[in-house]
Amino acid sequence: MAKINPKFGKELNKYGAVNFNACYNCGNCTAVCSLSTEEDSFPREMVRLSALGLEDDIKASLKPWECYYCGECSTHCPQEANPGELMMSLRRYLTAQYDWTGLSGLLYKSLPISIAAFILTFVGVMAFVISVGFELEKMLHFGHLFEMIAIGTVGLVILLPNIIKMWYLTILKPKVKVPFMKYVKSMGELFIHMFTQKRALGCDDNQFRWFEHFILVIGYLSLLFTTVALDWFGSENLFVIILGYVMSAIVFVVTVDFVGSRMKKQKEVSKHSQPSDIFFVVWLFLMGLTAFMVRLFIDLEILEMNKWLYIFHLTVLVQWALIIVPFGKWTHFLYRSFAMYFAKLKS
Amino acid sequence: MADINKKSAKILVFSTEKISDPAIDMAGLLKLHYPPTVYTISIPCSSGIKPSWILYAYEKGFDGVFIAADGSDCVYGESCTEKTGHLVGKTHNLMKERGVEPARLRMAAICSVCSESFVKQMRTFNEYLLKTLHA
Amino acid sequence: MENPIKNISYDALVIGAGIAGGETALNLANTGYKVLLVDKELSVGGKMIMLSKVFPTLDCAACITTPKVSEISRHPNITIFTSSEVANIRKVGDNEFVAKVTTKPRYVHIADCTSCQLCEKACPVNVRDQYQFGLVGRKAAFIPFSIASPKAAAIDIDNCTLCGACERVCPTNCIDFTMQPEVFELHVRTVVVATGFNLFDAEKMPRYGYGKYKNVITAMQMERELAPTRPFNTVLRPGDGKVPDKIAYVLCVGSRDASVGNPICSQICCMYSIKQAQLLMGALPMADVTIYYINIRSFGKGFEEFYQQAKGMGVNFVKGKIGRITEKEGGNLMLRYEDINEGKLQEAEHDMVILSTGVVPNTGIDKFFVNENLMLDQFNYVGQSDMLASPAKTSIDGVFVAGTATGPMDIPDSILSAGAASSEAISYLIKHS
Amino acid sequence: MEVEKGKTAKILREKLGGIPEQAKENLKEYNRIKKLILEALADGELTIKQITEKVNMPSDEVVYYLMSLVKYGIVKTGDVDDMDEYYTYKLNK
Amino acid sequence: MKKKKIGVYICHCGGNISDYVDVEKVRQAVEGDDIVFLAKTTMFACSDSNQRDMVEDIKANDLDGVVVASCSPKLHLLTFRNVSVRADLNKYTYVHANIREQASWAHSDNKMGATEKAIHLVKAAIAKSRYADALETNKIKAIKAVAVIGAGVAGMKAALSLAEKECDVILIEKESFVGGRVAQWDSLSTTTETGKEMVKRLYNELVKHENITILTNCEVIENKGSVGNMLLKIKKTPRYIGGTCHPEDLKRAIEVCPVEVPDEFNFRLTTRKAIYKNYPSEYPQTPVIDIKNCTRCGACEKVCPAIDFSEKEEILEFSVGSVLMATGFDSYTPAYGEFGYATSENVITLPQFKRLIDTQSDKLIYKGKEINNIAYIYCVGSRQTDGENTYCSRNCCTSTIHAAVTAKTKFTDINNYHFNRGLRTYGKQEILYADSLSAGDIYLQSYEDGLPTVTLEGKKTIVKINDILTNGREIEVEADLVVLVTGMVPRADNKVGSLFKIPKGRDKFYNEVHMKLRPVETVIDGVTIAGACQGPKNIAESVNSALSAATKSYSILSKGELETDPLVATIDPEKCTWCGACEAACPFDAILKIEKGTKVIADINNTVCKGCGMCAPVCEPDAVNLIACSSAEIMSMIDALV
Repeated sequence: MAKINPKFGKELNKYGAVNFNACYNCGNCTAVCSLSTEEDSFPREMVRLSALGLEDDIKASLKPWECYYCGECSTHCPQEANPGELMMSLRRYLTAQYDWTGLSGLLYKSLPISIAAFILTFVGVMAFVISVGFELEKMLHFGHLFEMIAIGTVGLVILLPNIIKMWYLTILKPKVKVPFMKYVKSMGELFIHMFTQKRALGCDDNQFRWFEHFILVIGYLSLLFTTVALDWFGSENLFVIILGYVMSAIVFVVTVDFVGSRMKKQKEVSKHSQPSDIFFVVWLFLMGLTAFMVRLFIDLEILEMNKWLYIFHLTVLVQWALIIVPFGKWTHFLYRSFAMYFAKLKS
Repeated sequence: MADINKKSAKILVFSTEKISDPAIDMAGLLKLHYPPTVYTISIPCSSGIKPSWILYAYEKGFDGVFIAADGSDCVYGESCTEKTGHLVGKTHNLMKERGVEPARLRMAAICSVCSESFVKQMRTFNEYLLKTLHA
Repeated sequence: MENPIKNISYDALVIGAGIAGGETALNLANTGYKVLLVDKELSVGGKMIMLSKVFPTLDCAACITTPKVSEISRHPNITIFTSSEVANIRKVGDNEFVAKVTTKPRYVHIADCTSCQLCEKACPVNVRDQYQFGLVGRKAAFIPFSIASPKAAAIDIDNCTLCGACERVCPTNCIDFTMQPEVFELHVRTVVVATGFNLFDAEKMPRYGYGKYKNVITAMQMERELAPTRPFNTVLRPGDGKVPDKIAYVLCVGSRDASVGNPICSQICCMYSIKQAQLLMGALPMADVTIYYINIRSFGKGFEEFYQQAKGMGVNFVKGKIGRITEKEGGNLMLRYEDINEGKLQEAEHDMVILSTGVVPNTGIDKFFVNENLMLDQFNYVGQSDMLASPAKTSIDGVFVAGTATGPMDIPDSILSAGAASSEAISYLIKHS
Repeated sequence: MEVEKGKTAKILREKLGGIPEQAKENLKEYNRIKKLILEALADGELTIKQITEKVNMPSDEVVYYLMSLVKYGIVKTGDVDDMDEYYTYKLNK
Repeated sequence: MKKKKIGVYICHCGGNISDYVDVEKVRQAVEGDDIVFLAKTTMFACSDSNQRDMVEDIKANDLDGVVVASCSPKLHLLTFRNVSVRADLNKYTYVHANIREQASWAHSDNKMGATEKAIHLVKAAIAKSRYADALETNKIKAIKAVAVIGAGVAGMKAALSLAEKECDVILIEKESFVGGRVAQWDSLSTTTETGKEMVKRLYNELVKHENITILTNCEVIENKGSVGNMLLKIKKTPRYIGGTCHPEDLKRAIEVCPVEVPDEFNFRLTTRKAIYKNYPSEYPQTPVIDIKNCTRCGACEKVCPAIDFSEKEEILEFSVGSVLMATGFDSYTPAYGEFGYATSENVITLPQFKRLIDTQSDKLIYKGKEINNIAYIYCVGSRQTDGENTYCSRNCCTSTIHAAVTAKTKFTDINNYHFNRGLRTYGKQEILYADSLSAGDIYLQSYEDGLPTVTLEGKKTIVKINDILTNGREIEVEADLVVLVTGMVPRADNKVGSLFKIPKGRDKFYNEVHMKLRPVETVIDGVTIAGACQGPKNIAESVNSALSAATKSYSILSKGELETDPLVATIDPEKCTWCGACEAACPFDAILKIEKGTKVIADINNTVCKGCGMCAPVCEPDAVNLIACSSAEIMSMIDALV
């Protein structure tokens, strides 16, 4: 027995869903989707659940994460109901549901709040640089320290509980029985999907998009590793320096292409980009670019200029670590991989 | 050919232009089969059939006569059923007088879409006639 | 050679000699008005004359069209111009229009042709027959189709090699390659637009593979395969001549689909598909016929019963729009769809697929009128100025519309619409007499 | 100008200065394929599948040309195979 | 008498016949008959070229008659009669043999049997042809006037169209006001005009025409004569209000009237007085007293001087040439308890709902309660699997969506839930469906064998469904109001239909002769049908059919003269002894007693005789025969069939 909640649609619209109510349930979206299978049929099912407002079913569903948004369903939707964008919005909605702090939802739904958050963090960074008297050495040192603390804190305090909540909503609450050994055996799934997005290869659109994304993930993770573990800005090791250059260059080249297509809004996937999507790629781009520049200025010994550049870099970094990673789009990196893992558990 | 025809009795059907003809036509349209020795003479209304015609048909060698009556659908008015019934009764008497088995005359209301019922009637009538006349 | 422009007067000009235009012309002619009926094809009868049987009564289309067509052809008050197109129409007075009509040369004098088909036999050329929707060939000297009216030969000049063989065998010397296009300037008092519709071009949906996969055909092609004058003399797949035994109908191809620019329902495809399914069950008793639909729209008199009858005969109805079709080795086709009843993605293999293509407007009609504005509706059909109370009136006083020129409709509705257009036209003619 | 009846094609041909290239090509192609198919059938009845193998052409093209030949009365349809799948075709002599 | 020479044509029907019947064998079998001059086979007998050939054959060989063996005479009897006429033969010399529906198709399982039967059928036709003499049609004067019965939109449009064609029109309405169903609606789909405005516009046009007589409160009670000249007796019930009634007086009269009866105009949602008018701009402007419910208390008379109880029922007589029926439809009344109808106070029908939204503003209130959640249950009384109404009512899907969208726009906080069986918003109406979806209306579709259920739980009305669109899950909606989407059914009161003997189809609506060839004609000559009395239709479709029917009625009468079938009964004066049996048998009063010389015999009124033949078997001396169905002909056919 299910009860309809017609108000749910309005809530979902705040996460960017457009016109999904127009769906007349022909199933064309499911039929054109190359990832949809007999066992896992979507997106129409999600469109239907959303139209009826069956929230519990949506929260328990992993299907939104199984979509990699090639846009075919939206391109061919006879009612122009945008199933692809609905799936995207559901991912934002679910992200907000998983987040115990509730901040994700706020940031997704409100651009002013997002901007305020960015300003607030900027103010914090400025307060810090003023407190250390604009000394580059101290800033660099603290920046490195901050990265390590932030990663640990965000991971333990925000992301881990969120993953547990996701597990609760999708496995525990719907009463799916999973033997413990299956948890262990299926682990591989988690990492494969986390690092490769293997599933997206099944998408019908060009494989280049998958490749770009793959490179970006590897580049980003390597850059993170280089700066945090190898202390790129502080390192004298030539290999580390070059590695950092290469990685940051990769990040910023790929993101340039991403930003470009988001701006043009030509492809189906980017027609309905939300601020959160744009923040994510722009900040990624800025991180790559500023990191590259900061190291370059260090190597060229343009240190006075570098102060300001580093403040910029630090601001981007802090905003990234405190806003985008825990509450923003970055989380899809985790949720998607876990969704694949959980899906494997459920199967 | 004679062999095939032996399997079916010769039946003369009086059908009506507006009501039962369409049903018989539709039986053909739907490829509902009945014996090919069923012949139809179409007239405006079943209450216009003269008993003498029916008797003549037996005389000439028809095994059976079937009146596909308009029933209550008759375009000429509701008295048709009663009148057709009356003339059938009259004919039955005349048949008895002449020693023709009255069961060789049958009547049923065939409405304009009663194709299936027409075909059923033909089949059972045919079986009956074969059993009683050609056995 | 100089062509004299011919001036002629009529009471009414009816553009399009399909079932709606024909009915309108007959109604007008029967009340004593002189009608000019213009059609761009070689024969009158429009699309209906090409059909096999018609729903829901399963009368053969020819049996209904031919008596109308011969009545039209013989009517003393009707003049027919085939292979003719209206170039422009100018309103020159309160109730007078001047229409410029151009007639393409047929290269055959219709009056002299006895349709003996000797020219057809003699012609060495073979091209795809447009009246069989390309399923089979025809000659360059040809009679359009067996129930065409006028039933006279024509020369397809684009494909003719001008060998002269046809001329040599013609017993009545009716073939004449010196024919020239003719231009007529016609004075008429009223105009009825009955230009009909086009069928959606299935090639605009590449995911269904029409044109690429040879065993994917349109419903109009199947209509020909089922018609008495059918191209293969039985139902075969055009890909390899196999008798199909697992046939699929894909509904809503190019209708109810905003992504291809046609959001409205074509209103006839459900029924013609059900009809064809019934005919196929008759023609190929062993065949499996499946109809993939979104909603079955059997709304007219006797339609729902016809749908139920098809179900009773064993036609499979599956709720779900086909997403993609892919071809397998050997020419069979895989259809991907979501079975809505189950909520599951499914794939089904069929050996022949029929795309039930929708109705799209016949565009360009508004351009006929040079000094008046013929309004179109938002879907590019001829606009109705008073849609509910006077459905046959257009934005131009004295110009009326009949049949599918205003939007999709079935044959009975087209005929009623033609009745309405003729009623308005007669009233207009009486008022302005 | 007085036109002799039955010889007007020549007039048009002269007026156009020849015949369209495509019409010529089309005729050539038809004659070629017609010959292939008729040769293939010369030895006896064949199904479309068998003709396709013999003439080495796409099967849909064979269907089109063969059916045209049936229409023109040059080829006629034989029996259907045991599976009720393919008909055979033979020369109409 | 000179021996007849006839031509026989046997049709292949493009294989429809020749696939099962050996047409060549049939041809050979009849070729030798003594009156058969030529026998041919043809691919399509009905084709233009064959028709041309036939004309040439007849003329060249001086044939006396033709037999065509082809499809059912329903399709082509007229075609070939016309061919005969074009060849200067009398059309009644033509005889038709049906070897398709009754031979090739019926016996496609037995080719030999089919061929044998076809031979006999053609032989019988040839036998009949021997007797098929030239007959002259009766020419009768046609009165250029049409009675249009029913003044709904279809009737009004038909009347207008006929009047424009200079025909006299009697527009007869049973109710007290014109406008029919459309007058009951405010907002209409696809236009900004309301139903009432549309009726007003048409009425204003009607009254401009001097050749239209509008009769309200009138019923046809008798019909004499036949096409061309039909004498109608019309009963006019008085309005009991003379002249014009001052609006203020009327208001007071209504106030003082003590009688309250359910208001049919609002589908019994409200009540009205015995003196009433449904809405201010209603036509005719004069109100009416519903005399059946009036208690004659006289209270209204005291406040309104125009009221006049002395008015008497009148019988009017009109002669017309043709009758156009536009009597419309009834809305299906659900059975007691059908989806909670009459058992739950929250359940109403679609027409009631439409009246409800028309009569309310700001908030939607029903029975004192504000309505937010509305459940619509589709196909109530249509597409029944275990009822009589198997047909689809065509217009209800669109009508419901339109009402739902209107309600949503007009009132705040409306949630629409559509419990349907597959939406049928055909054609451009699809856009309305798309719009309602975009506006957030929720559609739930039931399985064919699992219709939604309406249950009462305390004061709550719960609608449950196993929804196809949600993998068959059970979904429930707590509805403030359940709207039963009732379809169109034929008028329960069919007195006027029986009067004219109009046949009905399977669906009990009036039946046309042929859906495509003759869609607005009935088998009764001169009686055409228009609008929803023929089957469910929307407004534009009704108007199209009304205009078509008007064209048809007009074309029957436009020449001022028409021809009737000469296939009537004949009396052999030698044999007739006047017993009166035939007169008693004739349902059309076509038999008269006359004196011929010294003898009293029966005589046939040829214009009234319909040629049914009911008089023939009752004649003891066998003096009556039907032309073309005489004993001699029938017996010669029997000879040929054996």
